[in-house]
Amino acid sequence: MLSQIPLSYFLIVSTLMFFIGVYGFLTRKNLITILMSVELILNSVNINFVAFNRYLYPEQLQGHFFALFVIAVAAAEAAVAIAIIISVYRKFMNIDVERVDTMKH
Amino acid sequence: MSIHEIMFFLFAGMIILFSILTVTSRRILRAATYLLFVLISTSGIYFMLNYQFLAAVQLTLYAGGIVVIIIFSILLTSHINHRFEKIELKKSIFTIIAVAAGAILSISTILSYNFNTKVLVTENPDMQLIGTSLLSYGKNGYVLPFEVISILLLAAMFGSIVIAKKEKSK
Amino acid sequence: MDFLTLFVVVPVLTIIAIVFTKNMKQTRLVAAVGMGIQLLLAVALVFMYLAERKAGNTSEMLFSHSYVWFESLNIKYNIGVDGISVAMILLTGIVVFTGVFASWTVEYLSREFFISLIFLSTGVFGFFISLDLFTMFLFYEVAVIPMYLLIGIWGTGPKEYSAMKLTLMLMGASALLLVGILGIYFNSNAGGGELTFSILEISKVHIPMAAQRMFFPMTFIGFGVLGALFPFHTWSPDGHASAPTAVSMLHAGVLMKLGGYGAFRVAIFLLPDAAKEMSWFFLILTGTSVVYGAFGAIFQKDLKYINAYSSVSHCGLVLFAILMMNRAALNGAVLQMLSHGLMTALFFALIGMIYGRTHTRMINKLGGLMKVMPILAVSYVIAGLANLGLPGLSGFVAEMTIFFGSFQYTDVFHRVLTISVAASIVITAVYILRVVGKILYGPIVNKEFLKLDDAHWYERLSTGLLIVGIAGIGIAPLWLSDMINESLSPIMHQLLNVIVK
Amino acid sequence: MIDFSFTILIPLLPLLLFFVLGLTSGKMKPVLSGYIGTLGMFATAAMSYFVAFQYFFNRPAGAEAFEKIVPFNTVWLNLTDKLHIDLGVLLDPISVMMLVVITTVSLMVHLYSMGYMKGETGYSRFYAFLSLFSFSMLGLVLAPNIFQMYICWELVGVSSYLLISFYYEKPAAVSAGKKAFIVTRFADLGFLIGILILSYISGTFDFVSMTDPQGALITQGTPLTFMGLSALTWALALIFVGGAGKSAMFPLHIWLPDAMEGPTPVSALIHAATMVVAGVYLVARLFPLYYFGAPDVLTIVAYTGGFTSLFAAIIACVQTDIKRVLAFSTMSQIGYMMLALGVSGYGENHGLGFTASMFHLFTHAMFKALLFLGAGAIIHAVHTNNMNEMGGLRKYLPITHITFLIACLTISGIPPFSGFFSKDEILAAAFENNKILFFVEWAVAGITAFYMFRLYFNVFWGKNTNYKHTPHESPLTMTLPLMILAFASMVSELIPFSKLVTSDGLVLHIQTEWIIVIPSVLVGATGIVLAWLFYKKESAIPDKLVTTFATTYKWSFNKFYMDELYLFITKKIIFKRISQPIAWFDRNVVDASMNGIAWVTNKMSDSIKGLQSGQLQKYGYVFISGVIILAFTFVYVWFK
Amino acid sequence: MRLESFLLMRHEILLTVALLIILIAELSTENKKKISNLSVILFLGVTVIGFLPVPEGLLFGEMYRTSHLIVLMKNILNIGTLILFFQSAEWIKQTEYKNKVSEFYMLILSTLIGMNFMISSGHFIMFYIGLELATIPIAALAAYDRLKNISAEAGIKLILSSALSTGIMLYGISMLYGTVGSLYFSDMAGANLNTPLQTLAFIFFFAGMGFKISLVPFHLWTADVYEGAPINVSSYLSVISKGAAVFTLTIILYTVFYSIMPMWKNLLYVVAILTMTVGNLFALRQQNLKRFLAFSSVAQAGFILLGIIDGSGLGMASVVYFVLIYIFTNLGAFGVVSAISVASGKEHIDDYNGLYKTNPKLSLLLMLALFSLAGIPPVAGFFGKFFLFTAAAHSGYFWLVFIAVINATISLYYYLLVVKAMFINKNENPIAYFKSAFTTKVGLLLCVFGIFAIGLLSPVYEFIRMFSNIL
Repeated sequence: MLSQIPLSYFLIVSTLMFFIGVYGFLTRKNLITILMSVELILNSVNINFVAFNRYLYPEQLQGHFFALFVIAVAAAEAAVAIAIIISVYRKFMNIDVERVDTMKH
Repeated sequence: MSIHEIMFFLFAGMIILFSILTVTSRRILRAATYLLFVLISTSGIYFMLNYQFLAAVQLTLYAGGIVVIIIFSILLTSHINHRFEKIELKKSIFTIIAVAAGAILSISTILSYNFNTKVLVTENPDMQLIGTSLLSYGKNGYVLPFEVISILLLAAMFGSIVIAKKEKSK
Repeated sequence: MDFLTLFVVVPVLTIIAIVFTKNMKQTRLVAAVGMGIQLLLAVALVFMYLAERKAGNTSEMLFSHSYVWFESLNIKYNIGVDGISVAMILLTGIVVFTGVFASWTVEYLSREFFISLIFLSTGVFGFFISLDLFTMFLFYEVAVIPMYLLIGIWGTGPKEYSAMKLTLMLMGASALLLVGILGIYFNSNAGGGELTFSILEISKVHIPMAAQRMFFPMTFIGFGVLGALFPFHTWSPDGHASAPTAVSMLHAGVLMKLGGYGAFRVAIFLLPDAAKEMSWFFLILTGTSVVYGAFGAIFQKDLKYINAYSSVSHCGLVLFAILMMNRAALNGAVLQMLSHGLMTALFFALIGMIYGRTHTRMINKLGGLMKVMPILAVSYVIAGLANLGLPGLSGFVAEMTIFFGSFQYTDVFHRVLTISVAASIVITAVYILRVVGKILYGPIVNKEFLKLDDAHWYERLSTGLLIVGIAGIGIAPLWLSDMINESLSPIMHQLLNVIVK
Repeated sequence: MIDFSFTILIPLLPLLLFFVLGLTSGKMKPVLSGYIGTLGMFATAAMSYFVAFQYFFNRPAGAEAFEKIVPFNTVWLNLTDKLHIDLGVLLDPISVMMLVVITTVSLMVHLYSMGYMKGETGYSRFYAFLSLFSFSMLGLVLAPNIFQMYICWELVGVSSYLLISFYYEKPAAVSAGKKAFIVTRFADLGFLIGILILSYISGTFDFVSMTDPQGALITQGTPLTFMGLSALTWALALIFVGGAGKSAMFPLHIWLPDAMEGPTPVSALIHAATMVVAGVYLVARLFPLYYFGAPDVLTIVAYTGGFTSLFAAIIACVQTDIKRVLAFSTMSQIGYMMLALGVSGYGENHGLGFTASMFHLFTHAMFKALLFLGAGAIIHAVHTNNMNEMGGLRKYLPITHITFLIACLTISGIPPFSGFFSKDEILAAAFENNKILFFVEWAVAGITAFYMFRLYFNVFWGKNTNYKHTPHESPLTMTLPLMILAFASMVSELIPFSKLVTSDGLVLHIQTEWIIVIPSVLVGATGIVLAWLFYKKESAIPDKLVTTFATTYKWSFNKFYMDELYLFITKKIIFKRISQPIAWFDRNVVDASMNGIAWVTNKMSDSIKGLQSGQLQKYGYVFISGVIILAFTFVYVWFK
Repeated sequence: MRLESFLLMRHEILLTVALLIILIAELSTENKKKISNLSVILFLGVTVIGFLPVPEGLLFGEMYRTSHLIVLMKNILNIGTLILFFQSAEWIKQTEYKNKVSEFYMLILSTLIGMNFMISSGHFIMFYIGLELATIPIAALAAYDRLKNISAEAGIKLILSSALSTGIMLYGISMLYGTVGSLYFSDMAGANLNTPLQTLAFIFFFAGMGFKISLVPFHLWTADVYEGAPINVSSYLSVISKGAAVFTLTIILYTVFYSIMPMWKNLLYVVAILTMTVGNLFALRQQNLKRFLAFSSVAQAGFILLGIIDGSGLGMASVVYFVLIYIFTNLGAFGVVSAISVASGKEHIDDYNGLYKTNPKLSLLLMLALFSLAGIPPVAGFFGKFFLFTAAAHSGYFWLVFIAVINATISLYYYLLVVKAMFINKNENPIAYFKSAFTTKVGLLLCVFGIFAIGLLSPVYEFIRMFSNIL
């Protein structure tokens, strides 16, 4: 049964995933891989919403729908981000995040 | 160990494993592939929690859509065989410290909280329910966000166009 | 329109008129006319005030009006004057008017110069007529900020540095002040009424002691910085040294008085208990100011620095007297503000005129000016004598009133302080005579000086008016002193209550 | 008794003159301002004489003591609830006597200056200042309260300053004026503090009520003490400091010799006859208070006077500048007056010292003004102050010579000139009270005669020096005052001082004490004879003496290095050790700490600039760390 | 649900209609100038209609709520955007942007719609979507300038930072959902939120908002993005976007998190000090005016927190009032910088040396705006700041006020540096005189009007205060 798996397991998994995503965001050099890390973060959040919805408040579908909208927004965000990444690529001739630092201090 | 448990640990393990691989793999296309696996495993979790619709959306939109455009963009901007340089040790250690601290803090706080788990209703929500909720304008109806997100998508489209648009003849 | 508001309206109208002037001659004419009207208004106010008092009007503030401004916060445009503000307004009127003439020959961006100058004076006038802490604070800041431009654009020497230092230190002080004002405001309902910024209403409330202890130092130091309180006085020498003539005049003559007036009207009047309790500490500070400033002045080589330190000393005396908190000392403090205002303005005006001719303010490069420009030199001597407290000139009246007031305390602490402060008059004599001896007397050190001319008509007008003011107070102080004395009753009432408690 | 309220005009007329002359200075013909000033002074003098006559000799029948009359009084400034400063006029014997002295000498000086100052630049300025001085001095003596006295005290100080620095292009004159002002101002600080204390304990400034022997202040005293002495003692001692400063008592005397840099008529008026005796006048004015309230202070007064008179007399013996000799002589004579007050008692015949002091003040004013004006005439003729460059002038300047001789005899205490009588009374008073002081003064009388005749012989006798221009006698405007003053010196003993000016207003009976008279005349004569021996002709004795007493001579010649001491205190201590460090401290500590705040801010800004590295991931790192730290803080701290 | 009830959300509907009209126009005409004019006029209409009175109410089952205060906030944002449109009319005509005119307007309008929804949201989904709608198009706008490298850099920095912050925020929201069980604001306001997990969740949520408002330590993107983005976009970001986020944060704190006010007051206390200080310290050293204004806007955000921290109607009023003033002020400053940048391409402080000689009016306006930012009377900024401080003092945070005023003094220092450059510094080759276009002038004059009028005319504040009470 599902009840044999405590809710906290899901939360631990999602939290780990979240922080792995954060780790990726902070260490990956390639802008696209950073974007991928962001997707990890969003996914982990979605797991939270879904798990909470299922375990705690199954009468309504708030978490479920939130996850749904997060996915949609993530798609839009990814689209724009990729457009910008490509634009960066065109100007800097690479997409290494450490080299995109002409403005500082 | 029930089938649920096996499934859970399988998916959870895959998620963690492939997440780590996603953020550490030195080949970008592989990273994208690992991300795909993560997303698929996540949808597995959704299936397990009996939210088939969401799982399907996850598969199609996320795994199918987003990953595909990511891969496209990779192809546009990177050499497939390109291997990343290793991350500086210092950077990675500092990041790991911060991230681990965050994770420990979060998990310990979560575990300290007493969720009063209700009796699980495990059946898949009715497709019809999802549909009506999405178009309902009462309490627990989501027609407004549904509409607004269309504007968001429209705006995202303009945004992408603006960035990509070339000047007219000079 | 009530009478007092004219003091804000006239400068604003003058500014607007100046905007439409075409050249320097028109500009200065408009400025002179506007400020002349302002001076006449001030004189008229004095007479109206005295007439009203004579007619038996005994209310605390005369000509007062109150217009609701920000209703929900109980902020009012609340104006009114008592003898003290009337005196300060008259002082401001004189100094600003003479300031315009002292800057008669400003050619570089003259429109902007006069606009800034008059804008500054708007703030000062507004400050003196305000009876509401909010508007008071507002006008205070209005008066401070044009200083930056005036010094920065038309100044000399390290003007940017000085202007910045001056502005920042004064603004930093207003940080304390603002907190103090807000603190008073949020404790003004201690008597059960509603929160208010109105000075008169707050004065009837007994603000809790804990709050007084916290906010008295804030308001006092906040205003004190403008009054050159040691050790926050260092903006003053640099600022004065770099400022153009009229600005030095206004700043030392009037703006520094805002500090004294504010410390009196806000810090002491509204927070009397804490004032009593903490006065010892600030008395030491201000006493130090007086002696320290005087000693500091001895060693200076730049005329303006000498005067700036002298101002530190004299303004320190104002704050010192305010902290003594008895009728005579407070009276003396106000007199000293007037006296110092006039004589410092005169000093700076003269320094400006001398500088304009000789292009130096260094005392070792000047000498024998008495021969070349007797009118200026004589005026300088008069200013100097007023500064060192010669009877018959204003400084004496003020200083004596302060000393006698301060000496009313029977304990050794206050007496020793009073005597050490009184000793500063000797030091003052030393530096004044040193300067007079070096720059005015003696042989002419530079042949070029022989070509220089004496005061022009506009310079004579401005110095003459100031000298008349100085001598006027010095010779016939009674009406002024009585006018002030009468207005001290409310605050004495406050302070007496403290002793009873 | 007539209405005296017109007396207010006596000081006001010179004030008016001051404004008129001051404002028209440079526009009016100089000669005209001389005439106006002199005429004005004449009017003032006439009024004074009239007042004196009316006051002293037109008394209501049967009046015993001279009354203190306050014909005019008005509030000038309210200080505290009790204290208010009044301006007014107080007529009593000493103030009326002073009126006469001041106006007489002032008139003489005005007249004299018309010749002496002729052609000087700033002629009208000179008269303006003289008027200012006359106003202040008259206001001082007429003051009905101590505060008005203080006001005028300061004003005479500044007039003195202005007149000493009259030749403002001469650095020596400028620094002399400065010195005079600052030294006296320092003393005035004592005066001021004294007034503060006195007014606090008495609750009034008023002389009449303060000095009333039956008044509360004297009969009850004050319970306040400080450092073992009563507050009244402190107050009076401090007030005496003020008086000592003005009257050039040791050690506050150093300004007076330098003050001779001023024009000679000024020296005559201010630094010989009138202003310098203000200190004496002050003590005399408060005499009952001193006598009953603080006898200790009176002793100090006596010793200060005695010492100063000896000290100054010794110095005067070796000075070569004729004006300086006279200046030290003035100090010495004022010392006499102070001493007389110090040894005086109060009431009946005990008040001999008081009367003697006032009498000497009067006679001294006449003969010292005469001496100075005579010196002025000499200087006018030979264009030098140095008596070594003079000699044999009796042929060229007959009138000056005669009058000068009269003055010298007067000061030397040779009968029948007035100096003899006044000095004699002083010696008598000292003899009664204090034998040591008597002997000192007796010796000083001899020294006085010596140095005066040293001067006289050096200038008018001795060998003929070759003058560039033949010296010639001064014009009438100058010699007339000389003659008048000489006459006054000769006959002023005829004024019955013991009847008019006494400590309690009652008549004083004087007997001639031959035991004092004869030695004093003898010692004076000895001094003259010695001077005659030494200086009438070229003589080797003085040089021998100089070599014998080389050290004493040197110290004496250098005025016992008092100037150097002051210079050390002012330059080395105040300027270098106090003022300079304060100026340094202000710039480098106080100001620097304010600038330091700015510097620290800038440094901080600089040191955290690495935060804004431009690296997206570092931004993210900060973001995450920030969230985690905040979360940690609030989760763990907030819930503990 | 009746049709009239749509009137309640007329702001959003009108904006959407305007957006669609522009889209149609874009498709039907090539004349960019017409599109530009059309957009401005349309938006003018929208702004005016926005002021018509409407009742308060809830829509879509509490998904959307509106009140007079919210309408007021939206109107304030509209006014700001209108001024911005006036100011950008000249800029958008430049050749390099010629073919993207309609996109500029459409993107701005869509973000405005997002902000309106964000402010009006009654549910975290609406809030989230509004937030994203208010962010993503701006990232595109930041990367709008195809010719400049820094523009793309700004775009990528904005979108990735925002993605991270949104992710963190969503994590927080998810935890709140898990503990409360509903994402409706009204439900959450009624729940107990005082547990460690909820505190954690709240701080995660707050970080996301802090990102939008540029609070330290979530502000690091600000300067780079402002510098890199086209100037009018920076202007929009610093004023409208920040204003909307402030409004939203205030509303959410005052309603949803009302029960844990003591906690967030402490949080704001810390963050406010950090924000003011760090913002100022960075602003001190800036040479590029856009970057300079960026840090200044960070510091200003810190001041705004002083109003929020009060937690009562007074605080709300002071925040709304300040934002209103801030919009006029900062738009004034940005407007001048923009006009000069368009005319001469110069954005460096040293380039402004001697500007008063050649362009006195612009210099004066910039000076006024800077003084208003510094809080110098009689311009409006003084009143805004004073009321913020009053609000903080109302809650007894006197030392916070003290620190804030000290910071205001530091800020005065660097504002004066610019004033000094324009008025005092000498320059051989100052920026040449140029005539501004009519629209720019209108945009700037509106700012001048606002800078003077809003402070001195107390009814403005009283009006805001009246509505702030009924929160």
